[in-house]
Amino acid sequence: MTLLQVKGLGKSYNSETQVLKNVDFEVNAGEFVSIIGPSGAGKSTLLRCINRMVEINEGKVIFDNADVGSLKKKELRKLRTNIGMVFQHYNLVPRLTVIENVLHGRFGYKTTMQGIMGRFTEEEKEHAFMLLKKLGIEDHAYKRCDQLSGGQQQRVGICRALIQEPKLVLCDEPIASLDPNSSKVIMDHLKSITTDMGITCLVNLHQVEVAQDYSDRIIGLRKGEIVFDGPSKLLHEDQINHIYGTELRELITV
Amino acid sequence: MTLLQVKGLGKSYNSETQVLKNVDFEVNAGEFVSIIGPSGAGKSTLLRCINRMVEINEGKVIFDNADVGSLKKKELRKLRTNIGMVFQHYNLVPRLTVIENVLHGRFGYKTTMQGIMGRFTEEEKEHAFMLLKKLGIEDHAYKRCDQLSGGQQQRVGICRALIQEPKLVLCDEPIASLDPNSSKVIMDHLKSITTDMGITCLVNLHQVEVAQDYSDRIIGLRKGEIVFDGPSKLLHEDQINHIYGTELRELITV
Amino acid sequence: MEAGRTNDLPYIKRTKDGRINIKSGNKIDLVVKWTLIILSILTVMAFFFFNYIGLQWDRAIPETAHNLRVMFLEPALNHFSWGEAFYQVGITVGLGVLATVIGAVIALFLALMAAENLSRPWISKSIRAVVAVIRAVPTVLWVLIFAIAAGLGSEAAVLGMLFHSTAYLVKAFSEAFEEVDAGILEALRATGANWWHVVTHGVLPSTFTYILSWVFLRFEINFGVAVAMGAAAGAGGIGFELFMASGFYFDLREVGFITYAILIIAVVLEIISTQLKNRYFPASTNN
Amino acid sequence: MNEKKMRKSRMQTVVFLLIIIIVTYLSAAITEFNFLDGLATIPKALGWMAGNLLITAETLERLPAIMEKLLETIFMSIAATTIAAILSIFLGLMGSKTTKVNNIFSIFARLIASISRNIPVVAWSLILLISFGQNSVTGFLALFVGTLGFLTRAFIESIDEASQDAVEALQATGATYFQIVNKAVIPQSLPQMLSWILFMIETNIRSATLVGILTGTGIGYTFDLYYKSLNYNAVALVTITIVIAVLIIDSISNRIRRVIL
Amino acid sequence: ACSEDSEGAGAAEVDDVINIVWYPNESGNDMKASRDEIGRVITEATGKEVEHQLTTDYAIAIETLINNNADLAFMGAQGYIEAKNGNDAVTPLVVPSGESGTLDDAIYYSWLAVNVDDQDNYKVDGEFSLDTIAGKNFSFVSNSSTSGFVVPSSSILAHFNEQEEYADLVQEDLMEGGPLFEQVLFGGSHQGSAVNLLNGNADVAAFCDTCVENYVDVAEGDVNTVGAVYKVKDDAAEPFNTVTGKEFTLMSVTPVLNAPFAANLDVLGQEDFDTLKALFTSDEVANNEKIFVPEDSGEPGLFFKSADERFVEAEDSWFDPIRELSK
Ligand SMILES: Nc1ncnc2c1ncn2[C@@H]1O[C@H](COP(=O)(O)OP(=O)(O)OP(=O)(O)O)[C@@H](O)[C@H]1O
Ligand SMILES: Nc1ncnc2c1ncn2[C@@H]1O[C@H](COP(=O)(O)OP(=O)(O)OP(=O)(O)O)[C@@H](O)[C@H]1O
Ligand SMILES: [Mg+2]
Ligand SMILES: [Mg+2]
Repeated sequence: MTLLQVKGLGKSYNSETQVLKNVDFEVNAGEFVSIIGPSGAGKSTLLRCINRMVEINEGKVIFDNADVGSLKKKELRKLRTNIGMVFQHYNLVPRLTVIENVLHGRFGYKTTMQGIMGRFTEEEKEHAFMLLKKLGIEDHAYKRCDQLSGGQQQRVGICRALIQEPKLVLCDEPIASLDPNSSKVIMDHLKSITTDMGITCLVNLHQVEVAQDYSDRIIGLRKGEIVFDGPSKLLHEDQINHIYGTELRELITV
Repeated sequence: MTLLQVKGLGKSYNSETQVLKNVDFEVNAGEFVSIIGPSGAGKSTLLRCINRMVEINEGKVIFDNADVGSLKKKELRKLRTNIGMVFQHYNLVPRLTVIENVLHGRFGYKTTMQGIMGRFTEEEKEHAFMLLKKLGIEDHAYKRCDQLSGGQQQRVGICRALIQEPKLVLCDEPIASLDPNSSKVIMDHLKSITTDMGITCLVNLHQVEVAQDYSDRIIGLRKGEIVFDGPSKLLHEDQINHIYGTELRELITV
Repeated sequence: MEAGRTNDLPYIKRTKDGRINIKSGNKIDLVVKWTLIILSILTVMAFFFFNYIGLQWDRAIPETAHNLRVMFLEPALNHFSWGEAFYQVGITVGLGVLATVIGAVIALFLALMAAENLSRPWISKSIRAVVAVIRAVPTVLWVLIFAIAAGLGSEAAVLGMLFHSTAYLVKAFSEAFEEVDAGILEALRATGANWWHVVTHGVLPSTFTYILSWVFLRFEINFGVAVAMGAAAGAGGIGFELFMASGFYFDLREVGFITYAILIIAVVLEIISTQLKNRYFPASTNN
Repeated sequence: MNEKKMRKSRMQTVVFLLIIIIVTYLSAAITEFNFLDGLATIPKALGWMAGNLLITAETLERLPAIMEKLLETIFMSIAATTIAAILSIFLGLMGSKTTKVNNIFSIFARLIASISRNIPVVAWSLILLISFGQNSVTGFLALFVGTLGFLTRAFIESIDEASQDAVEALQATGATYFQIVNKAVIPQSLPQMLSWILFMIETNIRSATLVGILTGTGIGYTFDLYYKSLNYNAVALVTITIVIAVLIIDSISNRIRRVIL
Repeated sequence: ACSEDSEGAGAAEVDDVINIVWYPNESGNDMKASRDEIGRVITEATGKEVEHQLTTDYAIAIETLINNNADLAFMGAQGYIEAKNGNDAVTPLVVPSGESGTLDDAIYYSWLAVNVDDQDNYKVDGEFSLDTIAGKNFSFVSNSSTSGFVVPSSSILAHFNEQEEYADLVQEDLMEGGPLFEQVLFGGSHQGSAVNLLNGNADVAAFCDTCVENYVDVAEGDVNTVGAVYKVKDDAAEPFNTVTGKEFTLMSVTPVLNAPFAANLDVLGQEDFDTLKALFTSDEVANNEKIFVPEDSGEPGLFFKSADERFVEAEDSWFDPIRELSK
């Protein structure tokens, strides 16, 4: 079943440079897709077009049969509740507790007043704890987020995305700021989201080897165009070189 | 020839915990020695004891036949001019130019007045440029340091240490903040300092594999005690596990 | 430049006399340098521009020294009692509190509209412009206007102080809001949160300590202003006594006493505000 | 860490808000402040402004005299700020944790800052007026003292903020105290300091109005004279010149700030 | 503090609080007893609470009355005239009389004084001459003060305007150093102006007799005549305590109309106005020793009694002579 369709997507922030050009792909429900490409290729922009954090210039994004580009404000909020997002720098509110940050994922379901007052139902809170437990950070639930290590913070970020009960999770370089151990933990969790919970994952990655290890399918982006799209095992040395230009990567490429 | 002798060195910042315990080792002129060990083992403290950036509590540090612990203020300045230091966060003055930062390394040879007026001789300036060229960043000489990438900044840091014309260079995790490519460049440069210029290098590292690749000798520190001291090639899996506790490192250990 | 040097390298900049330059001469250094030079010149000029009529240095300096000694070493109360003094100080503090609290509440809403990352450009720009003008009008004028039009009393003092207080805080708050990590706002918006959700759960928690610091700083300023304005607006307070003691009775001992009172209050307020900040809103907790 | 603790921190916020509400209420009580009365006077005040603060052609004739006074005030503020800044740098270096020579000097510097800052500029004006009389020097000194305290505190913060890293690195090269201050601390904190100086000049021009009223100097005195002769047209003109001067200086310093920070 | 009087100028309502505004001269603590006593008798007569509004500034006091924010003000003749110009509802209530108990001698005196030791500098051929004050440091009281600015400045102008050099001089020129004087100070109060003279900040000062009465004695000559020398009492209260024993002499003496209590009829209401007029002019008040302090008691006060002093009614036209001066 096709969950997401991107058709002829084009995007430019200013008149000079076209960041995305005629991007076409489809993602099926339950897939784990990695997007790789050099810095500035447009990976982040592509993800942001999908939940319309940036406006779409050309082409269409169809998510769950809705044309994302044409949604009204209310409908857009509704759409976003169905798409979780995980960021490189976690983007948690540092002064609030872990559990508060996780519950922020429920705002899409709240009226303004409920949201301002911070009214959350018991079920929501229990759900939050359940997720924290699943990601192994239930002990820190009442700590302020700025007291956690990067890996722990990223797990909070994942919880916040999951409590939205999304159909799709977008991850923008979720492990770029993490040390090797934490990176593994996070990637394992993301993988299990797809396998255990059946949620589709679209992940931007810098580390080619990690992408190959974890994902079903890899999309290679270069200068705003898709230059590779296929199963991970078909991504070979020369394709990688094509994606990243001709530079050979030295030392520590992982 | 023994350049540095550390005898029964002990250090504690407060009465509770002993950071270094009875540390004993010698370094010969021209050696490239890496110090590895888990976070908090006392690696940074050990380096700082050598040029007495922190006071020594017990034992002795003998550098170039001088007892570091008993030096007067003036002599200490003299000692420090003979020991260059390279930091994890480069520790440059961000608003000054590259060349100015490099020349800071000459302060040890100046009177207060000369230093305040910023009087440097033409030879010193040419030497500075020579070093910048050697490390391949002469093009950036007039840029402000905060406009450089991490790897470039670290090279400025190395130039600053080298212009001191030191006998020993201490490096405290010189590549911990750098990306893989820059790391390689920096490690190559450090290595060449020893091989080409004959300057002794003592480097704190987190990356075991890098330490093994580059150094003649590795010292393993754990909880303030030396638990390994020997040629790199003798450091095996079980010793590494001993140094870092029993945790097995997973994913991306480099 | 390339003064016949054989080993000259293209990346080395030299001064006219052939010495190697180590300053970059970039825009920032240049601006800093010229700002400092111009300020120095203006300062020197200022002393030629001053009017020195009636100034007798030889008399003024020893007299000031003597006066300061009398004030600070022999403070005394002559025209009113300790109880009265407490009451008057209370009034001044009260004026400061009112102007600060009311100002902060109003400023909070205006600042949300003035912050570029939370508002539309034209709203933000117009609020900024209005606020800049209000800030430029001296507080004393506001107070006098209200004293004249609204009558002597605390309303005039507080309202007069309120204008500047609010405008100042709007600027401070909106700058704090703008510094909130764009990622946090983005993350909350991505969950489907609306503007109010983002403000109450993202912006305010992230900036609360800044806001509080600014409010306390402004309170210190307002206390100082209240000393002056309480008297001018007929709201009383320790400032009126200070004015009478120095301008009417010429009683240095009493001026000294009042100065001590103000100083002590100011220091106590500072301590309280630091304590409150540390206690309720530490920058980071360590547990 | 548990839910209790979180509740407690919620409680603390509530207690804090309560304290503020109570303090505000007490303040209103002691000053006999009535917010609604106050609100009701705003239209009246605006009406009064519209009716009285009009610039007439006749008042414009006074412009040259006013400009001269304004210039005096601007000079006074700049001179007071610059000279205070020079002293504040030394006090700041003495007071900062990073660069302090010893604790006694540090406490001394902070004490001076605290005293001169916490005694309001009004008090300084009145105190200085007694012995210096009515001239620019009195106004200058009153502004100077207040500025000294404020800048010292701001400078201490700027110096503390300047990264300790570079200081450590210079220590390791064998540099002396003055070399470190001059080459590592000052270059890092200078833009921040300059920004504070610019801020203070602007603030001082505004407070020079009040100081002028009290000490009989500069534009403040002119303001006071017209106002006391109930010549509100001239008051309006004086105010506008002040506003324009402040806005101009504000925008110049913003521009400078944008470049240097 | 201010009550329901916020309806906008011209349409104020009568309320049950009577606000009295006092000039800085009368805002001192030593006058508190007198102020409170006046408040007390008003409360007694009208049943309304009295609030005293002390000021640091003449203009504020005047504007407060103009803008319907006070019921009564005790203000100088000039202040009254300005208030009347600003709001026609301002009406004189009573004026303290002279010794005779009538309006005829309801005057006090505006002085120009110099320090005794310097008096020869101000004489031409043995006579005091205003010519000598050009270029000196001069101290006025406040530019809204009758006897401390309007009267002395008009006599100074009258004198200098006849000379070619100063023919264009106007009142405003006297407010700042330059045109005529080297420097112009404002004492803020009569006491302040006198102290400016005595402590050397000013060479010549303008102030009035009654305001300094409490602090000085005649040492030589007749009261209120040119050339009379006054000496500050040894036990003079502040602000004179720093200049005790100093002497000044009068180089010019000009009579000034007494300061009225002025009422704002819109705020006070005709009824209370009449009540208060009856109250103030009554013998009871005239004999109240806290209001009219016996001159020989040595107590400070607002008004003094040496013979038949009392409050008497005055019409607006009575102030016309002062109006003429400030034109
Ligand atoms: N908000 C923006 N306004 C203008 N240009 C932008 C904006 N965001 C990104 N760009 C530009 O769009 C291009 C693609 O940016 P994008 O962040 O999508 O790349 P990326 O592949 O995510 O790179 P990285 O790996 O560095 O994150 C870049 O040239 C960038 O400068
Ligand atoms: N200035 C200091 N004051 C007090 N304790 C300190 C100080 N510096 C370090 N310590 C303590 O000394 C111990 C050793 O610290 P050190 O920085 O030497 O470790 P390290 O091996 O360099 O660790 P890392 O790999 O994290 O840099 C730690 O427990 C640390 O908390
Ligand atoms: Mg990106
Ligand atoms: Mg370390």
